[in-house]
Amino acid sequence: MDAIATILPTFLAAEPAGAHAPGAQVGSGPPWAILIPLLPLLASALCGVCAMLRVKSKAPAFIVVAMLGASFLATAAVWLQGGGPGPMAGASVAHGWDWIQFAWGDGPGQALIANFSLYLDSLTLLWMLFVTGLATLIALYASEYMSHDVGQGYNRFFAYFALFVFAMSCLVMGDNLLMLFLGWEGVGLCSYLLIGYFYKKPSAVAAAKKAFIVNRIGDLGLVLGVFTTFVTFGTIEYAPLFEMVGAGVDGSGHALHGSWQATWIPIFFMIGAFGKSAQLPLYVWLPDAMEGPTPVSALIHAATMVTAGVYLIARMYPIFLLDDAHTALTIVAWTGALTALLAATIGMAQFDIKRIMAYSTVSQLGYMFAGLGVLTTTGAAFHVFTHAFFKATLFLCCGAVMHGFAGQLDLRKLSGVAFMKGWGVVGVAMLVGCLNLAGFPFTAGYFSKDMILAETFVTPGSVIGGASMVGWILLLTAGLTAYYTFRVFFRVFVGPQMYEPGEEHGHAPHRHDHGPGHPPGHGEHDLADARDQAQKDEPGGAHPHGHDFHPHAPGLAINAVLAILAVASVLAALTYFIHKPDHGWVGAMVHHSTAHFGGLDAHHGDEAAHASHGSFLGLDPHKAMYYVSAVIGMVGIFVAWLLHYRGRTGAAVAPADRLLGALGPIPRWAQQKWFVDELYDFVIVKPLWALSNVFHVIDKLIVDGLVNLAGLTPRGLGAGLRPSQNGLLHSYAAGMAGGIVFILLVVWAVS
Amino acid sequence: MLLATLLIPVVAALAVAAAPADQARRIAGAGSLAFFGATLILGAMFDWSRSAEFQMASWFALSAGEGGVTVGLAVDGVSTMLILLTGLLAPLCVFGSFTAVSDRPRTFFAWLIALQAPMAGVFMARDIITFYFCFEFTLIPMFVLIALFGSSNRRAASVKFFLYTFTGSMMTLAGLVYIVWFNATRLAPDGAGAGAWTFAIDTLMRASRSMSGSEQAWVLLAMMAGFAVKTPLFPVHTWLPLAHTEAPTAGSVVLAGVLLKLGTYGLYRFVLPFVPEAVVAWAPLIGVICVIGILYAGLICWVQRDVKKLVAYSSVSHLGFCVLGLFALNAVGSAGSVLYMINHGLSTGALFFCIGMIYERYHTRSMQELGGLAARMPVWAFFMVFFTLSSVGLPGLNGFIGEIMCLMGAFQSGATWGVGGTSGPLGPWFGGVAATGMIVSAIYLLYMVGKVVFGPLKEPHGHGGAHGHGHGHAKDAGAHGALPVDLSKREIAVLTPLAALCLVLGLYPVIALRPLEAPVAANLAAVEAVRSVVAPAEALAGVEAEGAGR
Amino acid sequence: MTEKLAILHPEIALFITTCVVMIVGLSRSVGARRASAWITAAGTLTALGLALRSPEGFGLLPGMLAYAKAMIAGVGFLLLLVMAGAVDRGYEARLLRGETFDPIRATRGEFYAFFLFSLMGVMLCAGADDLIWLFLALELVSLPTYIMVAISSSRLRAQEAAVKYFFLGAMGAATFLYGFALLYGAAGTTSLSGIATTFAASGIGPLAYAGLILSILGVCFKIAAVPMHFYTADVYEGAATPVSAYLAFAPKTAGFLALMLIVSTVGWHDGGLPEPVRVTLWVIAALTMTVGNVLATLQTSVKRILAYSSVAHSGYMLVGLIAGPGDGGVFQNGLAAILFYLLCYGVMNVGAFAALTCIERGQNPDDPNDLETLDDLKGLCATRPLVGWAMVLSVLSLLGMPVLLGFFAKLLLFSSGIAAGEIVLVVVLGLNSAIAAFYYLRIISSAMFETPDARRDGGRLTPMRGRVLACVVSGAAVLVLPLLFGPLQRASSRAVSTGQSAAIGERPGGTQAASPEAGR
Amino acid sequence: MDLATLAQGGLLHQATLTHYLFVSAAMFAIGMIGFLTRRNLIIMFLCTELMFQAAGLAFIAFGRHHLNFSGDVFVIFVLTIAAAEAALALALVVYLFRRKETLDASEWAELRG
Repeated sequence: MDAIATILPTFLAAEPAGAHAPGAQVGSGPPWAILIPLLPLLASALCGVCAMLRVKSKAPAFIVVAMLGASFLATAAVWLQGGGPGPMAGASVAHGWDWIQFAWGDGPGQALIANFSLYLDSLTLLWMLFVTGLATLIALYASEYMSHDVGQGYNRFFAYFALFVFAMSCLVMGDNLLMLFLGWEGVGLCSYLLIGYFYKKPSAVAAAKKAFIVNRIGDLGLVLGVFTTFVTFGTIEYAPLFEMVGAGVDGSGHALHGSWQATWIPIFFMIGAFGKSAQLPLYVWLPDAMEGPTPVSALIHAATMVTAGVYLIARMYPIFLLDDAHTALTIVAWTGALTALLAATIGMAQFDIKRIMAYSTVSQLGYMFAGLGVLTTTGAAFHVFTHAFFKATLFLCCGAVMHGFAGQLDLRKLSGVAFMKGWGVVGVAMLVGCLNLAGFPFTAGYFSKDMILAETFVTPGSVIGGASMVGWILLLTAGLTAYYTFRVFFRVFVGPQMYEPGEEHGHAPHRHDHGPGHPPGHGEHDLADARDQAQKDEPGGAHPHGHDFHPHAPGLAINAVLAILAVASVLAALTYFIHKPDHGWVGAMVHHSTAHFGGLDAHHGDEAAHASHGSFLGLDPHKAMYYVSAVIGMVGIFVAWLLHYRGRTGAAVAPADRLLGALGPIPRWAQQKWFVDELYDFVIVKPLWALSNVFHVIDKLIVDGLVNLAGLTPRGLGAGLRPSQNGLLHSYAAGMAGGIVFILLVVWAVS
Repeated sequence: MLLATLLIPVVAALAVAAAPADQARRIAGAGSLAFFGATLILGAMFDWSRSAEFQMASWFALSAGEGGVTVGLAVDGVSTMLILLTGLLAPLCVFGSFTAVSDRPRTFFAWLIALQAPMAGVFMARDIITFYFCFEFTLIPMFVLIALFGSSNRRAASVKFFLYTFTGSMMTLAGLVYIVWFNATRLAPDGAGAGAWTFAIDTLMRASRSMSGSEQAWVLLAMMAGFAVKTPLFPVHTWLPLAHTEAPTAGSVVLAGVLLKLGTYGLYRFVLPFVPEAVVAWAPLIGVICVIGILYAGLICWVQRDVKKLVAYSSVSHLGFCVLGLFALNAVGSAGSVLYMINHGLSTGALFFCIGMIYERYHTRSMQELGGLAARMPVWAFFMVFFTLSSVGLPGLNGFIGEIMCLMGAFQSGATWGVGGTSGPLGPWFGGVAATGMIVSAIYLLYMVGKVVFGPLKEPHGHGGAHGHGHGHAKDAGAHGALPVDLSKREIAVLTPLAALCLVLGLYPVIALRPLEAPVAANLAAVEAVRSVVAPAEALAGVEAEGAGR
Repeated sequence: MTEKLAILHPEIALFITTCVVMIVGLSRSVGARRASAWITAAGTLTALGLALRSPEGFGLLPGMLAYAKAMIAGVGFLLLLVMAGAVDRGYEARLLRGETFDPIRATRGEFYAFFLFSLMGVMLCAGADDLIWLFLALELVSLPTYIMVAISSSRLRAQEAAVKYFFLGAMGAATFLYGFALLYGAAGTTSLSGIATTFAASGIGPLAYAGLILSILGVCFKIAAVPMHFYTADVYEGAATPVSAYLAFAPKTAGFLALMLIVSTVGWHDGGLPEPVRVTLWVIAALTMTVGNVLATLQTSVKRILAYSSVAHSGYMLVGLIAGPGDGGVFQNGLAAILFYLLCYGVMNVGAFAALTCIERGQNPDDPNDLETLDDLKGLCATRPLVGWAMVLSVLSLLGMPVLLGFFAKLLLFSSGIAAGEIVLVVVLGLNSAIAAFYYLRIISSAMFETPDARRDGGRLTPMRGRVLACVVSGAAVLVLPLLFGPLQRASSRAVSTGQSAAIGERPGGTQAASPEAGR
Repeated sequence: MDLATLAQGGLLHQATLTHYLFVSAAMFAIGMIGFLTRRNLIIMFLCTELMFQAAGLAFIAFGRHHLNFSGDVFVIFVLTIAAAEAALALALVVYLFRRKETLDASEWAELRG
C-alpha cells in the first residue's frame, strides 16, 4: 500500500509548468490523501471485475468494506497528521492529477484550472470522517442485507455503493468547484443507479429518474454559480478563491460588497444546495428515493449525500457572507424552516415507516438549512453530524424490519417487534435513534437541534429577516418530529406482538429483488414464473399472519452495525462537551475552516453587535432553549404515547384513529403529501409534455413541412409547365414565338 | 503520410469491391484497421507541442502555373484529433456491422470504407478545393448506405439527406468561390493574393477578412447554408432524424460520429477566421438559434417513440451546444466546441451502436415494444447506460468537459464585468438559458433509459418472453444471425474502446485540452482583432501587416 | 493562301472523308460499306490531329480554333463510337435481303456523311468571322441532323421527332437569319470584327440591339434554351439514342460558339455586357435552367430526363456567356468556362446516352429497344456492372459531384459568374443544381439500388462494342480528366483570351498576354 | 396613295429603307403567323421560306443602304440554303406522308410531356 501511495500520485501528478501553485497560506497536503477517493473507486472497479467474472459470492462486499475501511483510516491519518484529533491548523491541497487545464492568456482569470486535487481542512475532514466511517459500517450491514442477491445484483450494488463513496469524497474533498461538481453529479448518478436498483419495478425506475432530474434542476443553479464565480474571481480553486473572498475583492481587486455578484453567486449555490438536500421546492424526489435498498437510503438519502447541500453552503459560506443584505441566507433560513414544517406534517400522516424516515430526513435537513441561514454553520454542521448517526441507525433499523418481515413497512401491520425473539438489538437501536430524532434531553440530537433553535433567536431580525419566526416554526416542528418519531416506535416496536409479512413473502425466500442475479434466460424464466404464480395465488398480498411465515431476525452483521451505530449516536452527544469554547468538537472543526462565521461582532462591527442580539421571550436563547426544546420534545413523545400506545390492542387500530374524524380531510391531505407531486405534475410536467408534443408537431408540420414544400416546388412547377410540352408542333411554335416576344418586351421594359 | 492515410480507405474499398463476397468482411476489417493504424501513426508523428501549426503539409499540383489547381493537405491539433476520431470509428463500424449486414456485404463494406477517405480529407484539407471535394463526396457513400441498407423508408430518407445537404453546400460553394474571386481581384494590390487565383485556405483567410461588412455577412450566410444544414442546426435539422432512423447502424454511427462534425468543423475552420466581422455581428443571432435548438430539439426528444429518432434529435440538441460554444468566440467556447465534436462522436456513435445491437436482435426500435432489457441483456444495459450518462454530460465522463466548456464559453463571452470574462457577443443569458438544456437532456435520456433498459421486461412478439423459455430464445436468436441473447464478444469489443475513451477523456481531459490551447487561439485571432474595439486601428493594422507579410 | 487554309485543315480532312464515305457507301459490296465506319473514324481522328495543330485564326476569338475543333473532333469520335453501325439496323437488314429500298432512308455511307458534314459545320462555327460564314456553318450543322433524326430509326416516333425538329429548326433559323439581317443593317458589314469595330466606334443602336436579340434567340434553338427549347425532349426521345446523344452535343456546341462570337461583337466592357443583351441572356439563362430542371423532375423516361437536363445545362453555360472573359484570368473567364463545360458536358453526356444504348432488348435483334425508362435501368449496376457504373459516374458528373469532371466545369461557371458580379444568377445556378440532383438521383437509385423487375426482359449486351467502349471511356474520363483540369482549363482559357485585345478592346487592368503559341 | 401612283413606279424611287424594312418585317410576320396557324406541313414549310425571304429582303435593302455587296452575297447564300432546305423538306414530307397518309402536322403528337 505504501508503494502505491508513493508511486500513484507521482505517476499521475507530473506537475506541469504553469500549473496552479497553491496560495500562500495553503500548504501542500500529503499526496497519499488522494487515496481517500481512489480506494473506493478501486473497490468499485474491482466489483465491476467481479461482475464481469460473474462472481457469485460475497467477495464484492468484503472488497468494499475493506477498501472503505482503508479509506476511513486514510482520512483519519490525514486528520491526525494535520493536528488531530482536534481541528486542523489550516488548509492544504493534495494534488492528484491535472484534470481540466485550459489557458488562453497569462493574466489573472485567463485560465480555467480544475485539477483533481484535494482541499484538506477541518470542514472537509469532518465530513469525510463520518462519510467514510458510516459508509464502511453500512457496507458491512449491506453485506448481509443484500445477501439474497448474491451474484450479479450483489456485484452491481457494491460497485455503485463504492462509486458513491468515491463521488462523495470528490464532492467533499475537491479543491475546486468543478471537482465539487464532479462529485455532486457523481453522487446524483449513484443515487440514481441505487434508487433504480430494483430496476424492474416501474416505481423504482420512476423514482430514480425523478431524483436525477430534480437534482439536475438544482445542478443548474450550481453550474451558474460556478460560472459566475469564475467570471467574477477568475478562478474556481478554493485556495485563491477564499483568499479573495476573505479580502472582499473580486479577481481584479474591486470590492465586492454591495455588488450583484455578492447577492447572486450565493443564490445560485443555494439553488444547487436545495436540489441536493431536498429543500422546498425541490424536496419531492427524496421520499420517492426510498425505492432503493435500505442501506442506500441510510447512507445516501439520510446520512451523507443529502447533506452535500449543507456542505456546499458551509464551504461557500465566505461568499454567502459577502452579501451585506444576506438575501441568500435569509431565503435559506426560511426555506429550511418551511421545509422542516411541511415535511414534518407529511411525515405525521404516513404509514410507511421508511417514508416517515424519509420525510423526517427532509425535515431535519430543513433544520440544518435554517441553521445555516441564521448564521450558525456550527449548529448546522453539528446537526449534520449527529443526524448522520442517528438517522442511519433509524434507517438501518427500518431496513432490518423490512428484511425480516418480507418487505413489510406499513406501521399498521406490525407491532411489538422489539420484543420478538432476536429483535432486541434492533429495538434498542431504534429507541436510541428515536430519542435522538425527537430531541430527548441529553441525546446528540437534542444538543444539535438546540444549537440551531437557540441561534434562530440569537440572530437579530435585522440581519436575517424573520429569524425568530424561523425559530418558532422550528420549535413547532420539533414537537411534531417527536410525535411522528415515536408514533413509529410505539406502533411498530412496542405493544402487542403481531405482524403481517410483506408482499415479498411466499416465493424465493426473503427475496426483495428480481435483480439479474442469474445468467439471462435461465433464472429469468424461473423468476418470471414464480412471479406469475405469486400473482395468481396471492392477489393483493395482504394475508393473515401465521401463513407459514416466520420473521427473519437480523444476523450478526446487521446487529453489530446497529449496535455500533446506536453507541455512536449516543457518543456523538459527548463531542458537544469537548472543545467547549467552540461549541464542541464539531464546532471546533468548523471554526477552523472557511465556514467559520466569526460572529456578528466580527462581521458587523462592534457598534451593531450587542444592540441587535436577540432574545427568546426576554431570556438568553442559549439557556432557555435547553428547557424549552426538552419540554417540547417530551410533549411530542407523550402525545404519541397517548395516541399510539395507550390501550392499543392490535396493529392496525390505534387510539389516534378516533381523532381522525375531528380533523376532517386534513390527515388525508397530509398523507397525500399535500398534493405537491400532483401540483408539480399539473403545473410543470404536463405543460412541458404538452409543449414538447406541440414542438414535435411543429417540427413535423411546419419546420419539416416547409422543407418538403420547398422540395415539392420544383415538381409543382414542373407539373405546371408540363402542358406546354403537349407534343403539338404548332403549339411549340407558338411557344417559341411567344417567348421571343416576351423576351423582347422584357428587354424593352428593362432598358 | 496524409495522402497515404487518405488512400488506404480508397484502396481498401476497391479491394473489398473486387474481393469475393465472403471475404468482404475480412478485407474491410483489415482495411479499416490499417486506416486506424495510419491515423494513429499520424497522431504519433504530429508534433503536439506545436499544435497550432499545420504540419506534415503536402501540396500537390493538379497542374502548375496559372489556373492550375494546387491541393494541399496538412493538419493542426484540431484536425488531428478529429482524424483520430474518424480513424477510431472506422474499424468499429466495420466490426460492428459484421452480422447486421448479410445482403450484399461487398457493397456495404466497400462504401463504408470508402466513406472514411473524404471524411478524413475534410479535416486535412488546406485548400478549398480539397475541402469541398471531400465535404461533398461524403454524400455519395452515405447516400448509398442509407438507400441500400436502411430500413423501410430508406429511399425517401436518403434522397432528403442528399438533396438537403447538397442544396446547402451549393450555397457554401458560392460563398467560398466568392472569397476566391475576392482574393484574386478585389484585394488591394499589395494584398495577399491580388490577381492570383488560389484556393489555399491560408491566403484566402487573410484576404476574406478585408471584405466589407456586408460582403462578409453574405458570405457568412452562404457558408452557414451549407454548414448549418450539415451540423445540423435548428431549423434546418429535419433531414437528420429521418436519415438516422433509416440508416443502417454503421451509417448512423458514422453520420453522428463524424459526418455531422464536418459541419461544425466547417464553422470552426472557415466561418470564424474567414468572416470575423460578420461573425461578431451575427453571433448573437446564431447563439439564439442554438439555444432555441437545444431546448426545442431536446423537448422533441422526449416525445419520441423510436429510440433511434430520440437519439437523432438529441444530436440536434447537442450540436446546439457545440455551435453555441463556437460562437461564443472565445477560447473556452471554441475548445469546448472542438471537444464536444469528439465527445459527441464517441458517445452518440456508441449509443447508435447500442441501439443497432437491439435492432439486430428484435427488429424494432419502438419504446412501446421494448422495455426492461437490462434483465435480458445486462452487459448491453451497462454500456447503454454508460453512454447515455456520457451523453447527459456526467462529470467524469467525456461529455461533461465539452458541455461545460461550451456553456462556460457562452457565459463568459461578453461578461466583461469580471476578470474571468472575455469579450464576446453572447453572455450569461446565453450560457444560463442553454444550461437548462442540461436538465432537458437528463429528462429525455433518462426517460429513454427508464423505458428501454429498466422497468419490466418487454419484448416484441415472437421474441424472448413470448416463447417462454430462455433457451428457446437463444436458439431463436441464433436463427436471426448467430447472435447471443446478450452482447457477443465482438460487440463488446466494439463498445469497449469507446467506453474506455469516454472514461479517459472524462478523467484526464488535459491530454486533449492542452493541445487545443494554441490552435484555438490562432483560430480566434481574426475575431479578436475585429472585436478589440478598444484599439480597432491597431488590431486591423496587425491583420493587414499579417496579410502583407505573405 | 496555303497558310490561311491551314485553319481549315480539320474541316478539309472531314470533307475529304465525307466524299470518300459517300462513295464507299454506295458500293455494292457489304464489306466496303461496312468499312465506311472505319473510314469515318479515321477521318475524325485525322481531323482531331489536325485540329490540335490549328494555327490562330482571325476574327473575334481567333485563338479558339485548336481547342474548339479538337474538342469537337474528340467528342465527335466518341459519338461516332456510339453511332457506328447503329443506324436503323432493321431497315439495313431488310435492305440487304433486298426487301426494300427507300431513297430517303440512306444506308450507312450517307449517314456517316451527314454526321461528318454536321461535325464539319460545328468546326466551321469556331472559325467564323462573318455572318455569312456563321449562317452557313450553323445550317451545315443542322440540315444533316434533320436527316439523321429521320433515318435513325424506322419507328414512327423518329419521324415525328424529325418533323418537329425540322420545322421548328427552320423557324429558329429564320429568326437568327432575320437577326443577322438587322445586325448587318445596323453595322453595314457582315464581318463580325467589323461589326465589333463599328459598335465600339459609334455605339449600339436599337436596330443593332433588335438584331442581336433576335440572333441570340434564334441561336438559342441550337442550344435548346428557353424559349426555343420545346422540341428538345420530343426530339431526343424520338430519335434513336445515339442520335440523341449527338443532338445533345453538336448543335449545342455550334450554338454556343455562335453565341460567343455574336455576343463578342458588343463585348464585355467594364460593366459587363450592354444592358439589353445582358438582360436577354440573364432571363434566358435563369429560365432555361429552371424550366429544364423542373420539367426533368417529372419524367420517367431517362432519355427525356437527359433531354431536359441538356436544356438545363445550356442555362448553366449561359452564365459563362454573361460573365464574359473577365480580365482573362482562368477562373473568371466565362467564355473559357463555356468551352471547358462543353467538353465536359460532351464527355459525360456521351457516357449517359451510350449506357442506354449498350443494352438491347426486345424480340427482334434487328430492331432492338434501348434502355429507356427508369424502370429499365433497375439493377443495371448489378447486372451489367461496367455499363452501370459508367452510367452512374456520368450522371454523377452531370450532377456536378466533386471529384468528377462535372464539378470542375460547374466550378468555373461559379467563379466566372461571381467574378462578373452575377451573384443572384449564381445562386439560381446553385439552387438549380440542387433541383437537378433530385432527378439525377432517381437515375442513380434505379441503376444502383433497385432490383431488376423479374418480368422484364433483362436484355443483352449490344453486339456493337463501340457503344460499350464509348460508355466505358466516358465513364473513365469523368474520373480521370479532372487530373488534367489544369491543362484543359488553361487551354480553354487561352482559346478565348487571345482575341480579346481585338474584341474586347480597352480593358483596364491589363490582360493576360496571349502567348505566341496559344492554341497549341 | 392609290395603285396608280404605285404603278408609276415613282414611289419605288422614293421608297426608303424604312419601307423595305416594313415590308420585310411584314413578310416575316406573315410567315410566322402562317406557320403558327396552318396545319399543312407543306404550307408551314412555305411559311418558313417566307420568313427566310423576309430576311433576304432586309439584306438587300440594307446592302443598298450601306452601298456594299455583303447583303447581296448573303442573299445568294440564303437562297442556296433555302433551296437545300426545300429539297430536304419535300423529301421529308413525302416520307412522312407515306407513313401516315396525311400532311396534318397535328397528327404527329405522340411524343409529349
